[in-house]
Amino acid sequence: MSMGSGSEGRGSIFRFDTRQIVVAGIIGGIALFLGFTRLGFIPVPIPLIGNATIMHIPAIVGGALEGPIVGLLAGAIFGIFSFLQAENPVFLNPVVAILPRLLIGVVAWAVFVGLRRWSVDLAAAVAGLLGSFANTVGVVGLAILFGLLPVAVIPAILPQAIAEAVLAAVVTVVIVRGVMLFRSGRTTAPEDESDEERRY
Amino acid sequence: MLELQRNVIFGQFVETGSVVHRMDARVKIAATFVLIVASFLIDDFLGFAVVLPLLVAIGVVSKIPPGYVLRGSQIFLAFLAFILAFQVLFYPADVPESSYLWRWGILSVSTEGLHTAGIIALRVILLYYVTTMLMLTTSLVDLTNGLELIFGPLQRLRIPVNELVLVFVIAIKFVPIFIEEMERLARAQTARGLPFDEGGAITRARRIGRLLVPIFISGFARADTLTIAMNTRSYRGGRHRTKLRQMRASPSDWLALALVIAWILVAWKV
Amino acid sequence: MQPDGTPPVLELKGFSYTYLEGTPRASEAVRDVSFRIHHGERVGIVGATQSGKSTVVDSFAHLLRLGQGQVFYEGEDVADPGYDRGRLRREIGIVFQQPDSQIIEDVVGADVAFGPTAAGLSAAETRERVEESLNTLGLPYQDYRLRYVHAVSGGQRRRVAIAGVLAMHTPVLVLDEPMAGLDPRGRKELLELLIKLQRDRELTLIVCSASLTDASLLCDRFIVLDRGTVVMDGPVREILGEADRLAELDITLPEPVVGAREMQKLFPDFPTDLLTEGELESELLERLGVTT
Amino acid sequence: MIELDNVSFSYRRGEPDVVPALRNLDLKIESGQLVAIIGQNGSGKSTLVKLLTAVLYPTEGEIRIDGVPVDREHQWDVRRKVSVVFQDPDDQLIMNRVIDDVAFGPENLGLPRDEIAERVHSSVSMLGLEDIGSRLIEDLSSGQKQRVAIAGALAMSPLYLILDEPTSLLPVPVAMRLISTVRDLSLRENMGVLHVTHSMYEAVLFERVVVMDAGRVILDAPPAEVFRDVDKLREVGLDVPLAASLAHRLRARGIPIEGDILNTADLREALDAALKSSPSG
Repeated sequence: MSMGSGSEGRGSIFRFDTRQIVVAGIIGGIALFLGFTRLGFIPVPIPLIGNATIMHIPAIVGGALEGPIVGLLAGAIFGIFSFLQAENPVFLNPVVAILPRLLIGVVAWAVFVGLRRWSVDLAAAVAGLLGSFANTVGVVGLAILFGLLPVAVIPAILPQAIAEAVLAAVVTVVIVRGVMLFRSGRTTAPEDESDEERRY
Repeated sequence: MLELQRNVIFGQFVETGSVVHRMDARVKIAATFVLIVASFLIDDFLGFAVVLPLLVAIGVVSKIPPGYVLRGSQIFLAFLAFILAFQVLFYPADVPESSYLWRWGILSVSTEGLHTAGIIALRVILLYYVTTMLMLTTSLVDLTNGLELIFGPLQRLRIPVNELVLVFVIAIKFVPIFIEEMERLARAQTARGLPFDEGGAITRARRIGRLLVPIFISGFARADTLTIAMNTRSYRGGRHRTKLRQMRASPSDWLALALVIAWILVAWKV
Repeated sequence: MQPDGTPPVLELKGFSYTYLEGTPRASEAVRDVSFRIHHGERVGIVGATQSGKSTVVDSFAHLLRLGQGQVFYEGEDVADPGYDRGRLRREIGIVFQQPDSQIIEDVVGADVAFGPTAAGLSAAETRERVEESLNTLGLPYQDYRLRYVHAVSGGQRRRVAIAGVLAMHTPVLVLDEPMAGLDPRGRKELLELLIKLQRDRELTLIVCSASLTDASLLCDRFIVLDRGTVVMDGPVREILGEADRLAELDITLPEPVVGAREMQKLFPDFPTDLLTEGELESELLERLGVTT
Repeated sequence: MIELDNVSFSYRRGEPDVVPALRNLDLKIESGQLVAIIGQNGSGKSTLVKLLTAVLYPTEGEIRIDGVPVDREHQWDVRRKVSVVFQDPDDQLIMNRVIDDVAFGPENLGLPRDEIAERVHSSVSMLGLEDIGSRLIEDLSSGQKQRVAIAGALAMSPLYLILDEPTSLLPVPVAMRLISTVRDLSLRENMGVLHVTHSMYEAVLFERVVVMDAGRVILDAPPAEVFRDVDKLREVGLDVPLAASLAHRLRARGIPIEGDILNTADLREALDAALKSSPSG
């Protein structure tokens, strides 16, 4: 469907149209909603950590499906949320809280675009995995750089990083598959007796 | 059972109608900024001691119950303790033998380590306190408006401030809509025998992932309609816009800001 | 009430509920609601928006914290520790107002199969249930089983949602605003289907609505809620007879009742307990002296 | 005046067996006219709305709004003449507070601040929203939200207000109050209104009713005339207001019911007249 294209971002450093503003806002809204309701924090039975976050997943999905600008903006909203909420003292430094988050969606976009020609599921999984690592590496790296965390903390954080990356990969595949199916315009599932769920 | 909004603590503008609440949002943001800078400038215990009465005063004037703030800060304090323990135990610098209080392999406790950790702790607590107070006394909407006005001049540097702020406005607007949608989904699916609030980490994650699919799909569908709605309301980007809202900072607002700055200068120089 | 001493299917005793209890945004939804629903009854729980209907419905399947008051299913308190909530939800089928929110799978057949599979039925039994439910709702099994849920129309999606609940063979069927968003033709078809279904399966049917138009054709008893409390409870015609009282509650009255109220200006004793246009017509014809 | 000349529209152009959403539509709507558009789901109503707001453009034929052709080049001119309110207020309200949202449109037009304030003030008061002007939109009821959306559309000072099923998510009494407010406004401001609806009870409040089916206009007349065509309406799956249908039945029974019957009050009056003329009752 052709839609009357909206704003002309000309005259700004980077351009975005009305749809990108809206989509970035809505995806950022999903990130905020996950944070506000604490649904974005999955309790993990690992001492010292307690929670694995899935709040970065909107930025991953936004980057993969809508491009780097939307991914970047959704990540920015996630970052500002962690800065303002600051349950973890590390995020009181706005650079630590926000900068790495801008990369999540951009990494996810690059990975997804690069891999999708082979398999959408694979592309989504790797986008989730690497987007998630971009987040952890960026945050921990900057925190160490600012002296907020000692280098020795890395082994303690590693299990959480892996848990979050795996969760992100799984959840991103589910969401990307769902959204792409919805957008595909296909009306009927393929007849495939081997598929357990669809034999009815 | 499922009442997501009950969990919402952060946000969390607590209206007490105090002087702090009524202050111009821009002034509050500026004051917060000054205090954030202060937390990096001040590097001795005396300086923090001077700041303390100011923080207490802000707390008292805002009429926010201190118990509420403390209760909401438990996770923060636990994280802080964890990080500080690491700071002390793995204190990297070479310190004179005399200052070691305890040592075991690479782990140690030294007076230098404790001193550094103490300063970091005060810095972090100051930062946490001011951002928390800003959030508690300013609604997200006023905060966004304030930010837009403060950063407005950057528009001349070709930074699309207006558009960026609109992204936040839309994000904030959709939070309650998604909360409602998620509650409905979770309730309806629980009724069909897909329990929502039971099970371990992986099970919960998978369920939330599944519930997020319809949220994303409805989000994208809403994006299409909202884009049309904005176009039909003649939205063509920030640079065509004029603004209705003007903020007015009263003399007392400026006075308060001046007071904060003066206080911080004293704390820094002592 | 029941002569043979069997307990009512559902009973609410002094049920009260406050959303966001203990927060600054707390709001009381229902207060001290009590009623009993017996096997095979067709009950409409009606009231304006915000009257507490949906809260009452949620309480049936224990989808809320249960604090004040009690909810009994077949005589057992559902809040008892050790009460099998899973069983409760397998016996009370609820079709919510927005069908999209209760559809779990992306393919029609798989979604309808969700309930039976979760209840532990074999693949063969499940398939049979899916086929039966889809056919019953006018969605031929062969044509629809592989359709994507998002690609069928709104009215069909509502039927898929109903089929998903039907496939569980629940003795109690609760429908929250079943006609919302349907166009006139869709409403009429669904109405006929539900009436037949209730009769064939001897269901206990509970319909929740802000409009009495369709509820009055589906139900024989109304429980009327206003701002969280029960204000009327009785046979449909008895309740419709008090049309003036209903009109004050911001409830949508059935069209024949609206017509009858207007006719009262002409014929002061004109009855308002009318269900159909036909009944209104014959009442009028009688008063106009035309023999039918 | 809104003019549609032989307008057709298909969503997926170029694909085989495409069913056009609109076929050869000819329609003229005078300025200030109150028009209800009714039809089943899929009859083409929503497509028509998208064409009139320059969101989509005709595949064939031409649309002109006060002489301005609806095409990509003139999209912003068209949108200054036409405002639209959609079904779900959550998808069209943009800002968080009532006043800010009503101001959003005029702000986009780059109007001076005084004029924005003036327009916001008058639209807010026309919709009776003065008391909730500074409230957060998320705390409002769906009926109030829809009023805010209409105020936002009015603040654009449109020549035509297009309502795309704005009442379908509202309880009937709330919807009826909303539509009578819009009707009064239109009469006072001489603003044309096109109201897309399922509700026959809303449609009878309009000057003219356009009935659509399968992308075509099948009836176009004042409500009294349209709702006299009971059989045709039922054939395309539409309802008829009870009073109109009852009048139809009573006439068939030989009861002399004179005049246009749109609501139960009309029917009562007609029956009263019939009773007085023949003392048999």
